[in-house]
Amino acid sequence: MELVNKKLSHDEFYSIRKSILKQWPTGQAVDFEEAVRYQLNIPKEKQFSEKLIQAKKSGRTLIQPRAGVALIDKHIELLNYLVDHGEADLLPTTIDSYTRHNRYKEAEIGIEESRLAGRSLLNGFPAVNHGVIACRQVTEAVSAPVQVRHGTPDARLLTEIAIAGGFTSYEGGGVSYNIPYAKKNSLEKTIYDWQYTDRLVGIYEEHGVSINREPFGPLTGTLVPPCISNAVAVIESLLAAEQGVKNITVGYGQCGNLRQDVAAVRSLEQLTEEYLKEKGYDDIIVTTVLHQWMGGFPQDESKAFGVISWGAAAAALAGATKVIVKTPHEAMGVPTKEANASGLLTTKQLVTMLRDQVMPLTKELLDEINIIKMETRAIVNKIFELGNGDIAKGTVAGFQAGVIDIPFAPSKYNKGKVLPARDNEGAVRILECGSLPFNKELKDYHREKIEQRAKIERRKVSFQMVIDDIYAIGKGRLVGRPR
Amino acid sequence: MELVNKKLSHDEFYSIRKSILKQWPTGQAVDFEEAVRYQLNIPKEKQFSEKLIQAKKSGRTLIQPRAGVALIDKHIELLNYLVDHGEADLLPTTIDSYTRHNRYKEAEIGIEESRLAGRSLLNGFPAVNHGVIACRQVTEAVSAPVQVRHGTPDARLLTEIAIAGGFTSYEGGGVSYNIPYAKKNSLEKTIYDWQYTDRLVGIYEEHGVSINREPFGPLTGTLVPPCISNAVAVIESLLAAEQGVKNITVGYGQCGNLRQDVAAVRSLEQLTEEYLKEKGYDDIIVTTVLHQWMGGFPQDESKAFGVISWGAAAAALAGATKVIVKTPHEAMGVPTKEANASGLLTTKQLVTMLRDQVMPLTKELLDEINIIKMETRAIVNKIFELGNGDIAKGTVAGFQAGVIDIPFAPSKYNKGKVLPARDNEGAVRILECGSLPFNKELKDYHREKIEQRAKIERRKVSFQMVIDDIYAIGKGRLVGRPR
Amino acid sequence: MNIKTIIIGVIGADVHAVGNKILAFAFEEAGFKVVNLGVMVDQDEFIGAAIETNADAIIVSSLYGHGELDCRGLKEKCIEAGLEDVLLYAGGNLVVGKAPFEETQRKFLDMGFNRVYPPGTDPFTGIADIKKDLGVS
Amino acid sequence: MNIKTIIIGVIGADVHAVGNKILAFAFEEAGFKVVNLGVMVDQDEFIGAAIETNADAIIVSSLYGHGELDCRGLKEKCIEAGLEDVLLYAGGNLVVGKAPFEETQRKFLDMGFNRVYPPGTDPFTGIADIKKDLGVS
Ligand code: B12
Ligand code: B12
Repeated sequence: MELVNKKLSHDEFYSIRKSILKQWPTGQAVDFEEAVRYQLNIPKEKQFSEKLIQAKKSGRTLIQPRAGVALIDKHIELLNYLVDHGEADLLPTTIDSYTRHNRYKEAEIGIEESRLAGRSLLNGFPAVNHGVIACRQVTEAVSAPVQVRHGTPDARLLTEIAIAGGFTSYEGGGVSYNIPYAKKNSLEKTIYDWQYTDRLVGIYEEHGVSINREPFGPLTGTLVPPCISNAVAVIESLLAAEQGVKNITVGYGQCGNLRQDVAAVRSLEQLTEEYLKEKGYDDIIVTTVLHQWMGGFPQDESKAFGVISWGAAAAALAGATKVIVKTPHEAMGVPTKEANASGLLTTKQLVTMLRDQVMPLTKELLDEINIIKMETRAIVNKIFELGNGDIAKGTVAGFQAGVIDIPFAPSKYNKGKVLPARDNEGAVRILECGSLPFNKELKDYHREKIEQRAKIERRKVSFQMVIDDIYAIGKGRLVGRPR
Repeated sequence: MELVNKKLSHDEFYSIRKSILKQWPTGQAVDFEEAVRYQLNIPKEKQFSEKLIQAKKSGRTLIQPRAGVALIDKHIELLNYLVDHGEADLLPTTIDSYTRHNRYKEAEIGIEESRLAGRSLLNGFPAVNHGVIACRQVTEAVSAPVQVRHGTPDARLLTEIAIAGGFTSYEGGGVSYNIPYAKKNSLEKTIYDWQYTDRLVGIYEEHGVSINREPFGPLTGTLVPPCISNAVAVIESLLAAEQGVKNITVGYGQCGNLRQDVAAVRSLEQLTEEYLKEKGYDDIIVTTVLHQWMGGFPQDESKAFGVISWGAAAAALAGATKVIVKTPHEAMGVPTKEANASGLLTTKQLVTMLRDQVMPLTKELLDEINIIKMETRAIVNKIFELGNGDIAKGTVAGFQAGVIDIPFAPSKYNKGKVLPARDNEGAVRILECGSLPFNKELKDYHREKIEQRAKIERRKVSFQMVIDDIYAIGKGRLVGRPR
Repeated sequence: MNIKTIIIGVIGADVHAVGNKILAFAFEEAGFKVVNLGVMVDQDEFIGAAIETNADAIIVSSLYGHGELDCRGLKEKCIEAGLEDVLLYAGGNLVVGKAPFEETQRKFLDMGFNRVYPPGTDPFTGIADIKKDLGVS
Repeated sequence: MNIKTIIIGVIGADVHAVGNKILAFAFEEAGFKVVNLGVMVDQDEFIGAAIETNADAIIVSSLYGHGELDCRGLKEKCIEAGLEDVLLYAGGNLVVGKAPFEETQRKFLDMGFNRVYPPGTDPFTGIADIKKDLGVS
């Protein structure tokens, strides 16, 4: 295997496919031709791509929860509850952590134990173990489009089963489902494996079935500067496009400063479209998703509602196509269906109430957008350079060189030198730029912003600020001021 | 009695006072000299005026609930709960509706029945019936400053008892506690009666005790255009200042369009300060309060949390000195203490999280501020004109002429010709200007804004829009679009 | 034609005027002759107006929480005044606090009301019921 | 001087790295020798590291909900490996869902853990306890 950003050849794809479908017995049930027919029969209002296009056209922000439990009937019950009592527009199927690490045997034990215990001992739905038919039971039992959400470095078998199982959207990417979600998985390998996923989606496209693809925007969810998540989104969009993907949703995890959040979403959409066009992918539909604050939540449920609402407001004011919703149980554990529905309803109230308000493009907003674009371009262009024009190679080299570096990520393929901290208005800036390919002007900008805060707090810029910021929202603040 | 905006003379005040204190037996227990000594001993952190000044200086937004039940011990328990479990910065004592209408006998029955039933059958705390000592029990039992909140056209006895009872802030005014809260009470009479309240506060000031006064900003709480509530706030501030009041909080009920809400609060503060200075009241401290949406709420509690959060965000972004908090029970009934605390906590999370973000003064915001100022000045100046320079006389004449006119108010002294409706972005505009003293430019502005919306909704401008807007937030929207 | 007359008003010391205005508008649109007493209406005013206009129904709103105290004895007074056949409806936020509606309903039915409505009931629900009860279509 | 050695890590297939980094930082600041195994640590790795460094305590974090499944048998393995005296602490979001903490605590104590902490416990609580348990000041 040599990693290049090039459409996988027919032979390469099908030779991999053979072994993939053997990884677990349920793989044998996947029949591509039959699956295409099946997908083509899914009604429009249950197709993810379609619903996103409609929402983008009409300027609506759709709402989507996270949810997944071990057993099929319970999972169906859960999803239906979220539509009926939570007014969810789009549905998820969150996959459990064993499946994410291809530990299907442990997942099997988890299913068994969940049956015995009468409650889910898994933190998600083990789709591979359940197989194609069970997935179809799920997607057929509900009235909204369903997406697979996970965090799986090697998701090839899961993709095969999920799409044949009637899911119409698929989250993840070779970077975004590796660096924040794994410790030792080689980046080269995960990018390569995700080319498979993207190619499979591309082949479905060639057969008239449009599956929505969503790179995972928030990464570690914790103080990730917009330029870093935007860069990953652009990279994964380019990788997906090369394999034939046509409907892409790029994402961003809310940071909390309204202006920065709006700027992040707008620049994300614009940059993705721009790079796709520039590289010759002309017919791709790009939509956006904002994830409500992805870092540590307050334990108190009422306070959690405040954080949820602020995410809903940011999504609406930014004009994101959809928003992924947190719940009042976030700090405590996987939510009950009731808690999940209540997070949805709070969000629904706000996105519909704020539907007619857009944040005007003021000078301040434009400045913020331009900064994010400058930074993101610096990163992405450097990566192209390192890859001699090949974004796949460049990404591997880029992580190695630290020109892209995701804060707090567990992967050993991540440099881990970049440290973010909030400025005095709560926007996430970069305290330690590591090897990010920023010019002096950009570096000074970040430094000054954080110095400004330090001065007001009468302390030196230090790692303690980062720690304080990690805890801040959980403790009711945005900026982690000294006590 | 001839109503003029002039400090009540010593003789006039004390002759009224004599009869007031006889209105109900508890009046006899009021001893001014002793009350001054008592008030002077209240520690700083429990003085409303003081705490507001601190908050204004440090740019914080304080949070305050509404709360009141029939029985003393239950009321104390409630207030302590709201501090301990709701993190309230400021406390209220909401007075019941019988007391508001001076129906002390009915209030007495309500107290009795509440004792028997073991739950409050009154919708507030009947402070007059309970008397000075009981009020002191309340204000002493809690750690935060306490304000009397009510809606009483003739509040003279209540004021006497409340201030002697250790309350350090007092809401209301001759306009704001008449027109939205009464049907037949003469405006001349209520303004006159509130001069008594203001004069009493002024006399306390002269004895070194600063009692905070707060005109009731939201009026009918339902689509009140900012210029109308701002005009009432300016009028009542001028009336209060003339009687010697020194610490004033002007208020505004959130309408829901962020830009308009921020503009309303900023213009409110600036205009009040400007008029006070212009009329020679130089030493008055003006702070602001934003009331979270005061109209019909959604019944679903999660949705209510969304509305509450949006109010909290508006207050923080506008830089209001305090915010009055709604609860998830709003649409259903007087909240339990738990529901009340949860509204507070949601609000606390947001005002502290957004503390470091201010809405920049963009051109759009400045335009909105200028429009509100122009409108408000038109109204207030016309009122001065009608009163031949006397704002008290002018106010009575102004309501009669309809140059000030509060939408949906029950009072027969209100013209009731003005009809508000939302524009296409949800800002409250004026569909029918009635006799508001607006020039053609202003009238056209409103008309155009609403026409714009009508066009998009493909219907004619009509009363149906008003109805749709009244229901909208309760149904999850801001603008009441046709179904 | 058979135009029915109804009295509407908000009882007691209650000043919530918005719903009352909409209610009046809705019943008029639905073809009723509406006598709207507005807010702060006491029992005697309701009865006086019903006698005077020969009304078919009295529709009492109460929002502010004292509905329970304010409505006691109204049915008895109606009977005394010879209005035993006049329909008596109540709606709004009838009691203090968020209470299970069944309890509230029971209370008001026991007080002699013909129909009782929970908070935020759409006027059209009431209109449909009253048409049925009065036999108009 | 008497420097104590502790092993810390996030067990199972769990990749929540943020708390782990802070925990390591806090224990180091408090004067411990910290061997941080990072995320995705299996039982054998914990035990191997404890033997190798002659550790005084093993501090297991689990955030992602599978803690219950992942921690079973760890104490037994420790005993087998001759580590019966090594303190065993657990903290994080140990089970799936928002459960009453008493239940979770009972479960983990029964599994042989010395101390168990609810979601979001401040590292300093753990540090204070371990100092007590290990007799350092
Ligand atoms: C950020 C985050 C993520 C990031 C993690 C990035 C990374 N690699 O680090 C991402 C987005 C990738 C992620 C993924 C997942 N997550 Co996650 N995540 C969170 C979140 C929001 C914050 C965690 C955090 O960083 N907190 C800040 C740090 C400082 O606090 P902490 O982690 O709690 O650690 C402190 C304490 O726990 C304590 N502590 C820990 N151990 C010990 C031990 C002792 C002895 C003591 C004294 C103290 C102590 O000290 C630490 C430092 O202060 C939490 C919810 C929350 N807390 O708000 C969910 C949460 C932990 N995640 C959850 C889940 C389910 C997942 C996923 C399975 C699915 C999903 N929802 O996508 C995947 C799992 C991936 C995997 N295989 O592990 C659940 C766990 C559910 C449960 N236990 O019932 C949570 C609780 C959210 C929820 N309510 O559903 N997540
Ligand atoms: C706006 C408002 C005010 C305004 C009223 C302005 C005015 N003069 O109209 C102001 C701010 C002045 C105010 C004051 C008070 N209010 Co108020 N107010 C509200 C609020 C937010 C909205 C009411 C409204 O206009 N809704 C919109 C209209 C269209 O709906 P509606 O009023 O419910 O009416 C509809 C239905 O009820 C139904 N309906 C009514 N009657 C009937 C009858 C039949 C037969 C049928 C079929 C249907 C029907 O049809 C109507 C039209 O659609 C409600 C809470 C809510 N609903 O969200 C509280 C609320 C009614 N108020 C309340 C209270 C306690 C007060 C105060 C005592 C204290 C205070 N908090 O300040 C004072 C009382 C003053 C007094 N003496 O009456 C409480 C009542 C509590 C309870 N019952 O347990 C509420 C529920 C808020 C709460 N949860 O605490 N209020």
